[in-house]
Amino acid sequence: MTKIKWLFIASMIIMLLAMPLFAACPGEETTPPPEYTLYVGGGMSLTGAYAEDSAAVLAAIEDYVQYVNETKMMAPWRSETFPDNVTLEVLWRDDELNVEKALTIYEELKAKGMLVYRTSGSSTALALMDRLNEDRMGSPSALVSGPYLLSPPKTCLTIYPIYTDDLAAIADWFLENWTEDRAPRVAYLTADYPPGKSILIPEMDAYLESIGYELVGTQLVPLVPTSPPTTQLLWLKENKVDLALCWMINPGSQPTIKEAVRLGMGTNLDYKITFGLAAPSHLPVFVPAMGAELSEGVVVAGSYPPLDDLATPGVAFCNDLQEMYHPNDMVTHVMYEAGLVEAMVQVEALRLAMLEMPVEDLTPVDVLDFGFFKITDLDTGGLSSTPLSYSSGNVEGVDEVRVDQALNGKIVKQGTWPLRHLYAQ
Amino acid sequence: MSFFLQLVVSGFALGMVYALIAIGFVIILKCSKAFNIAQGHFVMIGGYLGFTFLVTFHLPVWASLILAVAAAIILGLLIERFTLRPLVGQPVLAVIMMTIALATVLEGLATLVWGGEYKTYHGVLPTITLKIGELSIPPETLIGVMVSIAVVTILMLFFRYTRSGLAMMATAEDEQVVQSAGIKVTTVYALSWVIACVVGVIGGIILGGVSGVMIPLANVGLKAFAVVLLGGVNSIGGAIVAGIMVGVLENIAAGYLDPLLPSGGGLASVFPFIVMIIVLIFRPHGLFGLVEIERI
Amino acid sequence: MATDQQVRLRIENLSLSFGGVRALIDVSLDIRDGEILAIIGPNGAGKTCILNCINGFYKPQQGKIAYNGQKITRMRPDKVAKLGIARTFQNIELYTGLTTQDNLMAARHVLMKQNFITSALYFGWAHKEEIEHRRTVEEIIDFLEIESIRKKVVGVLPYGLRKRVELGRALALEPKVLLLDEPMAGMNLEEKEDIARFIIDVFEGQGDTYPNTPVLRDGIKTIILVEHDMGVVMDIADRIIVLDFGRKIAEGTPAEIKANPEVIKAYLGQET
Amino acid sequence: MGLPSGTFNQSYGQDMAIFRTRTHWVMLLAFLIFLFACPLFFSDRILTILTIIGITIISVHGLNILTGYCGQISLGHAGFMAVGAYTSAVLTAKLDWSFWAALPCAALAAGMVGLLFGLPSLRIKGFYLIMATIAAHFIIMWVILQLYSVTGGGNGLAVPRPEIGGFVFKSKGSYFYLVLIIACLGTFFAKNLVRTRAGRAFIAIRDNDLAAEVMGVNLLSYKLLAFFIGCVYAGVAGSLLVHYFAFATVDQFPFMNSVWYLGMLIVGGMGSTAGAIFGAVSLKLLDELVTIVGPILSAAVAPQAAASLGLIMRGLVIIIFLIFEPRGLAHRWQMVKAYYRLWPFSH
Repeated sequence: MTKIKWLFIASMIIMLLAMPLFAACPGEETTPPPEYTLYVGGGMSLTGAYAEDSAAVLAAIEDYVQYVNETKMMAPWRSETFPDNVTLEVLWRDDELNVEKALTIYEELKAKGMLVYRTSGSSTALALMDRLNEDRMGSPSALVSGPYLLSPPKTCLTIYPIYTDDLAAIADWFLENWTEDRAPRVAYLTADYPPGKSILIPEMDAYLESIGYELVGTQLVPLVPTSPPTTQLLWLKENKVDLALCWMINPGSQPTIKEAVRLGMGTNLDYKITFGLAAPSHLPVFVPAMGAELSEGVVVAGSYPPLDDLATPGVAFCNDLQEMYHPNDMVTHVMYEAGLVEAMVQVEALRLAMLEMPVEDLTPVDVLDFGFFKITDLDTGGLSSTPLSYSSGNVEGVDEVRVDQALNGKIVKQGTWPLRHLYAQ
Repeated sequence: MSFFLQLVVSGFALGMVYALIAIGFVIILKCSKAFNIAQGHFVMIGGYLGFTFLVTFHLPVWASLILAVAAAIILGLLIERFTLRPLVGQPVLAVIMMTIALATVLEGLATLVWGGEYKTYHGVLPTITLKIGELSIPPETLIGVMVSIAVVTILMLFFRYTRSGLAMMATAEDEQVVQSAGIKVTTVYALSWVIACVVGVIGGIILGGVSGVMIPLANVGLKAFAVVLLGGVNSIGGAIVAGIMVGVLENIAAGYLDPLLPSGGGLASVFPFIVMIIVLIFRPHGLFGLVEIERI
Repeated sequence: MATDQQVRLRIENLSLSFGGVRALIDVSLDIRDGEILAIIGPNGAGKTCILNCINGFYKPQQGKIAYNGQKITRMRPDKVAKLGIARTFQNIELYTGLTTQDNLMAARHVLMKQNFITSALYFGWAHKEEIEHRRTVEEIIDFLEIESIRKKVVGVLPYGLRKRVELGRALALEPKVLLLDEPMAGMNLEEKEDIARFIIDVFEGQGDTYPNTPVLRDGIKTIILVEHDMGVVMDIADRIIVLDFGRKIAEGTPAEIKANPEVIKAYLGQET
Repeated sequence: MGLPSGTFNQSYGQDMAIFRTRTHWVMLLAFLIFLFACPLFFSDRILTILTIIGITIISVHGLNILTGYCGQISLGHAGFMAVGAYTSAVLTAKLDWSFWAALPCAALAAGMVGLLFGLPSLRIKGFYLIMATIAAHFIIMWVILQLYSVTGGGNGLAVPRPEIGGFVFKSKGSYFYLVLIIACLGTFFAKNLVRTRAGRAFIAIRDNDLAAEVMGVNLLSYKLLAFFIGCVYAGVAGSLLVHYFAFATVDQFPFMNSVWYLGMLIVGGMGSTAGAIFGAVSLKLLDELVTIVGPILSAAVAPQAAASLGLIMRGLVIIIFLIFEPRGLAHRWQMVKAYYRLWPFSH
């Protein structure tokens, strides 16, 4: 026993002593002169509520970087090429959705020479927002809910609409299909979690009322419910709600909608109600998991096209990349598409910046000013609802919201609606 | 009125889940004086085991259940032998910290084995929807009630009629007496962990069938502690009664008070904790717990 | 004899029960200045219960305890301690994580004036006060001949020494009344003699050998001793009270007690 | 015990001093100079890590006083940090207070909330108190999210950086100094507190609360005092944290942080000021190690291996310490020091 104890203590001490060296060394390295390496990637949350999303994003970024390195092409449908003497490399760390870790990871990767960055979730984006802004580090993220990133303009770039804009589009869509004389009754049914609550802003209420809705109230469900949210759903029924606006992640939305169907609530069921979800409950994950009967009528805004929609060039590209690099281990999560868009934005920013500045002199500010803010109409092959454009002051890349509905187990695109820019001040 | 009744019924379903978790907790506490913070994690593991056997291996429900219980037994034995046994005689904090550390390791192992993805097995478990007038009773209530009754009955029989069960009850009363009677206390400890693990895993399979499985599912354990406290930490019957009480009250509170609160309420997620504080202030030994007399 | 002395502690008709178990039944007794009072009785007679009631640890259902005429029944233990009543325990109740010296210092708690802010700042007032109290504590350590274990954590000390440290801790409180709960239980003859000597020395006072420690200089003039060992009790007690099943069955000088038939019966456990 | 051979105490003051020889003082001074010189030769990244470690140390000192010394186990420490953090955030962001006025208010507010949830501690112990503090955490978070108009709810709150006479603590180096000074003061106060009257009362309560009460310690007020002081430390740490991020969200204070703080005490050594520091440093460095190893492991095995690494490592370290060295690194350090002092007569 004592031997084990001493061995263990000795190893602890060695580990502690070695750690600063371990940590300090890689940061000092610089890229060798003739061939340049630029980094893409950033923080990932492989642990926590966004784990499955982050894993898919990571896979996409890695595939895309490999594609650009091998072909020097930006995408099959684009003619621009990536400079020959520059190699891309993915740098990432698991921040466990912990903001303190996210901060030290950011500093580490920045020290390694990252010129672009990604944040893994709303909370980490918020925590890093000030740092990113201070360093003028451009940072696209798939999961930025925050209107606060927009005013005053910061350097976090969203690649899909902010949740309040998603829900506004759903409200617009619903109103277009509304046939009754009375004003439709709307309520929020959202996750009891900061991004879930981020949709509960006065601006949202005001917009809904201004276009003719009658606002009923709010119900919260746990982020990952441990029992079906019967209470909340019954409350909707009791208050005769026609449209429920929700922000939920998949593990929250599936049991919720399943319970709603059991209670006879749905577009085609006894009690007519439509569930409109903002992006994280991506329909392409939701519909196959739930099946035709349970998913019927659910509307999602700001989602990505399904992975079997091969007519869309972006989706075909996703499939090709996976076929090429890991055919036996296909990622079927729709966030693969989001990851691909993120990677495209990061790499495009680097490419654009290199047109203005020699690669060896690039700094994050240059990449932001000459890269990210010069991106106009970046064609994502139909992955995002519209081509992406960023500029100083416009960090919400899309200008329209795609709305899809699950009908008979299929995802049917309902069209796109303009952004309403409903942000909390 | 039907709104109220529905709240009660779905609260009942929720309470059954709480009660199942609480029972596992109480058994360990009763027999080995350890507070097991990781009880919620047994539930999560149970959910994943259910997914593995039912979906990945396409096994029938009965076979999955047997295999999951077998896995739970092994897990319980391993945990007791390698983490709790070295701590016999250590202060309360050490044991609690051990179970917390255990919880994080279990979480890590689950991530390693099953990944961070959300796993569902909708429709694999039999679903029976009972409708009485306007009232619709959720299938998980029925399954929960049936399983809980079955588990409690088996435990009662076990404690009353088997040698090991009697030994466990005796250990709860007085360790030294048991030791002098020639019963190995370590066996009793191991057994209590095994039972807690099995109960947790069964709860997890039910819960997984209803809500799907994900790592944060383990947090249900934290809420179940309110039930444990309300029922009295050493009363199995108390855990069941308190489970139902907390479940129903939580639902009613959320149903009627939430709309009155700013920012959407969300009382359901905090309600058990409010119950916890109230119980601790006014009745620390719970409804059915025993009061200990301190002496010097 | 001390019967003409002032009554320090008066217990009147004290009754205490736990659920259905009656631990003390209508016990009355007086403790005067200048006497060592011993309480004896078989196991479970309620000896320790009386001490627990005196220092407020148990709340008796009936009866009254007065200290210097002030009612202290159901008073909080720490307030009782502040009035100057200290005790030792049957099953040593030391602060196991602290050193001998700190155990004694901890007992100076009620006598110290610093608050947590001056403590945290330390330099200046708190430092001065610490040194002042340290002087007293060192004298008690000297007195009890435990210098060698001054900086040892008490948890690891042998039983006899721990008993001694506990006595030291009670002295460090500088009490007016000292309650000793079986101070000699589980000791060998030599250790018992040591403790007996300490008790007598404390009672009598040591004069100017310990100038900084009033409690050692002037002695503690009121001591209650709960003890099993009849020999020791007969030797050092001025007066003895005998309890049996929660009732006081006898009271008197050692000689009277020795001759009391009730006491003999209780001790030999004869059926009446 | 523990003095180099040939050194003797000549007064009680000397005996009570922490640093008793000239060598001790020189070593302390050298260490402090080293710490204050850090920004000169360390990168932003290391400074960030050190700053976060510093904030963690402040917080863990508080928990150490509450749990390590007074024995009142708390799993709500992150919640109490959040109280301080939001007090300071709201005062500076919404009411335009100066950071220097908001910091004491934050400390006080956290202390008061700590008092509130410490109230049941008179009647309940151990596990029950853990439950009360877990409940405290979730109730605090819920209240913060409810007060949307004040705290920004889930959207968080942008917080200005501390400034003094026009100088803004914006650079990594300057904030590092701020945290370092407060951490040093915190350590100084904590060390003094636990070796004097209040500290001894805390330990008395931890080791034997019944005897402590009989020996004159007012249990309720001292338990509450421990809660108050522990939470004041938490409040200061929370305030420093949000001002460092320049943003306050509830996600900065996840429940698991409370668990890790307790873990730090286990690893470092309960009831030892040095232990709190050792624990915070070693677990935070372990975190860094995990982050760096993660991607390597991910490439070699699978992404989820990287994800599980942190949880498993931290859990295992705590388990190993509980089994093999329950007194923590501080005790190990004492033994190493003793060995060194007595060298070459080590037995």
